[in-house]
Amino acid sequence: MGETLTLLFGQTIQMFLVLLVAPAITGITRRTRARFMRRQGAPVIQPYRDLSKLVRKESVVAENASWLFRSAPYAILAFTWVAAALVPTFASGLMFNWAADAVALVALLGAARALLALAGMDVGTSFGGIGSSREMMIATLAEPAMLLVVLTMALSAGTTRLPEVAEFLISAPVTVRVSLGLALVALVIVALAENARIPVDNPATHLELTMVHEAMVLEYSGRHLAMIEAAAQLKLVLYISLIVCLFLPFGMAPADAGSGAWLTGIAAYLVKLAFGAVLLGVWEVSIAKMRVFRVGEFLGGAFVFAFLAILLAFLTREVLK
Amino acid sequence: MMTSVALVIGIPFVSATALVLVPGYRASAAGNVLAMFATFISGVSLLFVDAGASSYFIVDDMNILFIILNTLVGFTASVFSASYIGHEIETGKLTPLFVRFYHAMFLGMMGSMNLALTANNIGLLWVGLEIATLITVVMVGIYRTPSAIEAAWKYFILGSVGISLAFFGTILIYLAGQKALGEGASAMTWSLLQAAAPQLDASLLNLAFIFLLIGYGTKVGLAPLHAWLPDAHAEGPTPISAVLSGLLLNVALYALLRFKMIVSAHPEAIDPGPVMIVMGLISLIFAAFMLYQRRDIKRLFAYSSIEHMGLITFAFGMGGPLANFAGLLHMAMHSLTKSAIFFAVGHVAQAKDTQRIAGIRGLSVTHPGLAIGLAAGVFAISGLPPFGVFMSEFLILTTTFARAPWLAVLPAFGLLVAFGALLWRLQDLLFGEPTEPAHKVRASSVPLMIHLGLVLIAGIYLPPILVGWFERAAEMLK
Amino acid sequence: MNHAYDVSHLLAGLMLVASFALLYQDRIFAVLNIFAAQAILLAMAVGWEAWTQQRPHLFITAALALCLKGIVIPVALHKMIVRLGVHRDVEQVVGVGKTLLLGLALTSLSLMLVLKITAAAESFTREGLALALAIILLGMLMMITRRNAVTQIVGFMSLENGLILAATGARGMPLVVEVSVAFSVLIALFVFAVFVFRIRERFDSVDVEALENVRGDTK
Amino acid sequence: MTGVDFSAAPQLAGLLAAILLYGVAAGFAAIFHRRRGALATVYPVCIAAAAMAAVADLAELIADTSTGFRLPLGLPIIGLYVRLDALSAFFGLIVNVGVLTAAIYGVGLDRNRDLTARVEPFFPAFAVAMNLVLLAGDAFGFLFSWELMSLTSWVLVVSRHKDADSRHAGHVYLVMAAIGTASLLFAFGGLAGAAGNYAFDAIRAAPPGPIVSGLVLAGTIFGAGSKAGIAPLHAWLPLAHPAAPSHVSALMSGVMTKVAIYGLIRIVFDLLGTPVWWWALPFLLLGAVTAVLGLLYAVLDGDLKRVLAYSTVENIGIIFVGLGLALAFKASGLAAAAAVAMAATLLHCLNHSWFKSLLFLGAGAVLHATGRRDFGGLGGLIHRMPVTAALWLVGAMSISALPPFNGFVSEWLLFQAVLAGPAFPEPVLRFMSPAVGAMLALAAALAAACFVRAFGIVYLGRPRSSAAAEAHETARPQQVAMALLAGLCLLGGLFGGVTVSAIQPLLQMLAGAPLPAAGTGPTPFSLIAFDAARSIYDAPTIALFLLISGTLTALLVHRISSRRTRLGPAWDCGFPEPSPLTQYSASSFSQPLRRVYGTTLFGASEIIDMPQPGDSRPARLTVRLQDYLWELLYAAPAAAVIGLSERLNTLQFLTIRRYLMLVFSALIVLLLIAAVWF
Repeated sequence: MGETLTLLFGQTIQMFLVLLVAPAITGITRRTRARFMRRQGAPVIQPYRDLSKLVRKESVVAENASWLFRSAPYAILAFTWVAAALVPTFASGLMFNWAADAVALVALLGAARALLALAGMDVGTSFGGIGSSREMMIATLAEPAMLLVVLTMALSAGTTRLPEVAEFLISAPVTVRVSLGLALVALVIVALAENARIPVDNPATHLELTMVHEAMVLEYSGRHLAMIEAAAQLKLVLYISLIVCLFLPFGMAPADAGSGAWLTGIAAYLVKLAFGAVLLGVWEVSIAKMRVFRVGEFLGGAFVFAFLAILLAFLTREVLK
Repeated sequence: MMTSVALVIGIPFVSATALVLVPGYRASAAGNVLAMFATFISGVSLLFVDAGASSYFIVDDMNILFIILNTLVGFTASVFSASYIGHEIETGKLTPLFVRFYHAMFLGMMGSMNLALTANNIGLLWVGLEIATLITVVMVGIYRTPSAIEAAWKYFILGSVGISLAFFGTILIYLAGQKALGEGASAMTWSLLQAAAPQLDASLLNLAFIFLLIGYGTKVGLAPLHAWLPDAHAEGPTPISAVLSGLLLNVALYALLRFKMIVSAHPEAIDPGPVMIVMGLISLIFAAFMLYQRRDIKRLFAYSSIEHMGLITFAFGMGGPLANFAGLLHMAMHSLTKSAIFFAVGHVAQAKDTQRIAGIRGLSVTHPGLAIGLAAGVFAISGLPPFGVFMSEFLILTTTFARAPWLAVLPAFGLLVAFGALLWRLQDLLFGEPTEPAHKVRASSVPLMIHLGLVLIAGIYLPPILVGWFERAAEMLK
Repeated sequence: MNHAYDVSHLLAGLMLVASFALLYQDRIFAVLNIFAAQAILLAMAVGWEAWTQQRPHLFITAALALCLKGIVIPVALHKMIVRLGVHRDVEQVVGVGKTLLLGLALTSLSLMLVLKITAAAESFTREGLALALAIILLGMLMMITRRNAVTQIVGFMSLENGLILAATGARGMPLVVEVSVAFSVLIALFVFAVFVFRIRERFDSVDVEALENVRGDTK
Repeated sequence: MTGVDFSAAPQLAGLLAAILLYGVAAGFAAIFHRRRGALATVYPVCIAAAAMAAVADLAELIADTSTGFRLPLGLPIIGLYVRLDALSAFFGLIVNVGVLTAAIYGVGLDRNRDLTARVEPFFPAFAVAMNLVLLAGDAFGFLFSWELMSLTSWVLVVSRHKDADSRHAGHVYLVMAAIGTASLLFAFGGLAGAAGNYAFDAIRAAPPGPIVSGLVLAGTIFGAGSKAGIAPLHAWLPLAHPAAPSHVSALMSGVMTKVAIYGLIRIVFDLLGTPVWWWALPFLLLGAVTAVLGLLYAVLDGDLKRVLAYSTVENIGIIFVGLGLALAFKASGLAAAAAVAMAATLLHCLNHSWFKSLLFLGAGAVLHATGRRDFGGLGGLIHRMPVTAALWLVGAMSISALPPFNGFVSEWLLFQAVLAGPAFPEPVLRFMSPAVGAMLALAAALAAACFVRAFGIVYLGRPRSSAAAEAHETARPQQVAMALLAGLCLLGGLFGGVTVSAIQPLLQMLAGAPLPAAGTGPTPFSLIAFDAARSIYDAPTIALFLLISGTLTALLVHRISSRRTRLGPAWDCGFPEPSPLTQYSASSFSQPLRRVYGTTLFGASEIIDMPQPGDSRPARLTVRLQDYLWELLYAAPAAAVIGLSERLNTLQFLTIRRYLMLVFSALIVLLLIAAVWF
């Protein structure tokens, strides 16, 4: 009984941990970029301030906005949050992460994206439409790639349950695997696209015609915008933790380890997150954004990598086992 | 047996001569209906006499069904004529005198067809078919319009050539039988010939079969001997088109089958199968393509008759119990359905004052009942359920595929091409903005309903007695 | 008995020659005369058969052939041509030379076919049948190589002659047959006449081509 | 056994009674088709019959008492077999639930505007035909009802007979149906053999040899596949389904295609004997291609109902992939994996029938409210028809395979099956399964894009036409019908595990093994493939999480935030355009996708006509797409047939002499043959 309680506790920790740490990660990335641009840059906690400011401000809603426009932000945040809560972060084998597996994870993110795109079209402005259509086009390339990546993982681990995959990667002998390497490349590309990062999109842009994600949320303000922002930050965390837990899983507390191991796990996790955020910042300042219609080729590359990865995984599986 | 056969043949001929003398076309129409009803009854009475063969006549499982079918369709057609031809007088296409002759000739034609069906003497069989042909020639030309006369002339010339070839074939059969059965009538008696088939002269049989195939094939309307058929159907009075398609073609095919039995009973003689398969397929596919270019509604269905005769010939060419069964069933179903379609077409033509498909639109709005009848007929003839043709086509195609998969593709192809055309035309006729004029339909629709009803029932339930005939006949056909 | 066979064979051969003459001839009256001659030959052949086979009823057929085809029909057609003013020379679709060559080919084909018949069969069955078949095929050839309605009718009737020759040649074939033949020929003539006159009512010539201008299924 | 003791088989009895009731309704409507009052009773009767039949099917599915009897009808000697087993019952459930909702929708139809007299007699007849296909126990009965199904639905397709498009659709539809039936005839011919064993039991007793079974497989895939709408035999589907009245479209798309799948399963998994691994290849190839192609068509099309029809094509592709995997696993002796694949297939049949019916009914409501089907004339309907919009959103999310709705359940199972691919002994299959997986993933993403587009253009934004601006919410019965389906979509999504446990016997029968029982998972509702350690999907828990986190955030925000909300004009970067035409249109939405996918597959090209400065005419953008499949496989053969018929038609206009020549030459040819041969 106490067992279950601790597990439940752990699960709760993870849920709120990701939520709390998310703005900081964005902050770190921004800060890094600023520094590399020789700017002072906003402090790391700036995103927290922004969120609280937005929540307090009144929100302006277009007359012809529908109930969907108002309720979408909450749903989007909920979907993203749950997804983030399912990814193994500081410990595997938490109480509820059996509830969904890799496939479900992708689907949850897909649901959030679909709702966001719909919200973008609700008011009936041209920019909303631009954003939604481009977002969905990107998704048609990114989502399959993502799915193939997680399937590759699942394949090499022999299960689609993420904690077990992590477990497998922790325990497995450290051998160079081409398929996993390719998968990593694909996953990174997808992560960039999904989080509206350079070169696919520019989170800091104010040039409407180049916007994708920003264009969709153009009509949002106040608390609704806060939800959207929070969701975006959560998503970033989710992807980084997915990458790190799959490709550098050291320090993660194994399932049977008690709450003592968790502390070290959390510490390791936070370090890894910060590291990832910094890397992202560096990457973003060192490359330029590409035209929207070249994104297709860029993500097509991700799809190809992912496909090669799963193909190799299929053909070499019995060798591994 | 003799008495009912005598009745089946006698009633029409006698009443025909009587009708020539009867003044007034209404009376003659009534007489026609009455006589055909009596014939039908006597035809049915054949069920209760035991089968047998005299030197001139024969009643066996092979022909009893066709006799009954013949008399039945003849009866319904006479009912239809009675109301239809009356309308023709009102519109001035015919004079009362011609109508009187029409009814007389109708009876004569029916009588001669019955003669052909009941004949055991192959000469008699030939005579019966010829009289029927010659009478229909006159009836096709009865409207005396240039196109009608051309049609009749075409029919006449091709028909008489067919006659002569068939007769030469008959002589050859006699010569083939002469040695085994001795000189005289016995060498022309079908049942004896069939019994003695293995002793006959093979090469004479081959020659004979070729001439009979071409001769009677002309009547059946197999391509490329079909040329008379579409025009004769299109230009003659609609009841005659119904009888031509529904009965005369069947009778001719029946004659051909009788000879096929003899030939295929001989071990050395040619196997009629391949020849019939080839001619059948040619007719089927050729007619299917011709359907697309038809502008005249009666010619359309005339070509569909060619198509189905082709399919039936193909089935008998395949042989075997299932295919023969299917062929016989298809003959029966086709004659019922096709005559029903021509009844419907007659209604349409009278309702719209035209036979041109382009002039007929939106029947389903103006004449719903008629539209349903026509649609039912077309779907029935295209082998869609719940009609009887579906069963025969089901059997033909499945058994062909089971025995020769690649051969089965051809008839299926032909049928599908034909269906495409028929459906296309049907939709043109039924749907869209209705065209003017739209008279009320006068002619009786009872015959149509009777036929479609029978076809519908046959599609769901075949009575065992019928199945019994078919099976035994299929057995005789090998 | 042997010369009996020779004579019938001779007559049949002469009929075949007549058929060739029909194919050769291109003037309409000459065609009619040759046809009459062929009919008379047929009558003689049938008569001879009647006598040798001791089947007197065949004389009826002979008489029929003689009167009807030998005299009545040619005369009737002659009158008709005069009255309708059909142009006298027969347009031929295929040249005479080719036609005759085709005729020879058909004759040899019929011989080839009949020679396959077992020698056991009666002697007539072979040669006589060959000749009759040849006459029939030549009649058809004539029908399809001539444009003129009258000559087509003549072709058809010479085909009929071949039939009757075969029928009478077949020993002991019941009378039914001759009667039916005569019957059908009568009907044929009757209907022909009807049509010829109808056609006269409608068209200016008996030329079959004139009939074709009413097309079956014009667009 | 001619007689049957119905007390022993109450399910069959109930089903037959229901069919009889349908029949009565049809006949009644046919007789009194002029009387409005009489016609008004048709749909209620159908509802009763459908409910009855659905209950009977459900009972049979659970009890699995496969009963049947023989009637002295149909083919002579062989007779007509009627048989009800779990498979028929499962698809019967699909059929009758579909009919039920469609009939409820029909109750609300407006008799003054919709031509119902042509529809109402044939709606129940259509239902009868579909039920009979499932009950048929012999080849004749099967094809008989199969054709009847095509025929009745044809009447419904051409019910708007004055519109040339629906006539064309009807023609293409029925001809394609006939072609399909012909190839099924061949298939059954091969199964029955020369002896003519047309009864299914007889066929099972003596399955055909390897070559014949190959032919039969080809015939079946062609015949049933064309009815289901597998590419490239799909072309009739986007013509015919939209042409019919919407509740009939729902039946045709949601239900009739499943009847075709039933035929496929019945023949390939039941009658054709033990499978060989290569049988799976056509299924996998066709399925994968169809899934992607169907959606590309859908995402580029501009007509609401046609988009739905194309998405049906896509889903049929997914089902084909499932069947192929099941077949391959079964042939390779991997029963557990086969069970997963089969479960995915069956569940997808069920789910698709629900959300596709829902979407078509919604489309019908829109069509009725605005009179428009083209995206160009719609928009903003979420304000005028909120209920329809909400329910349609559920359908859209389900069909896009988004949790927690039912579409995702089958999708999830299918991916689990794909992941078992490495176990295949044959390299070909081992290579194909990841490829198929990739195609499926692509299809899933495209589906989301397609339906975001559809929903966004139709219901969101501002109305693009006055008709859309004055739209009215649809009638109550329609709402009830859609709500019913939406509820099913949600429940099916939450309790997929329960559904699976209901079809366990069916899986045992078709795949040779059941799925692991639901009890072995952490919660009784969790859906388990292979075993609990390997993959679980527990929808209720996830839904609970969503609920908690959603409410938590809502509460949190509302506690700390000022709840002030101001309504203002849309901002749009400071340039809010008054005209709704400045919104993103359907074609502009699909432009990026068109650029990425369309250029090669559809030869997509854009022509921009930009007027000179000072010229007042508007600039135009015209998009041209080419349907190569149609041109190649449909237009070209049709043209060939017509051309050939024109050539042959000269034979109608020869002179008598030439006709004689034909006869003569036929005779000579035969004589020559005789002279040479014999």
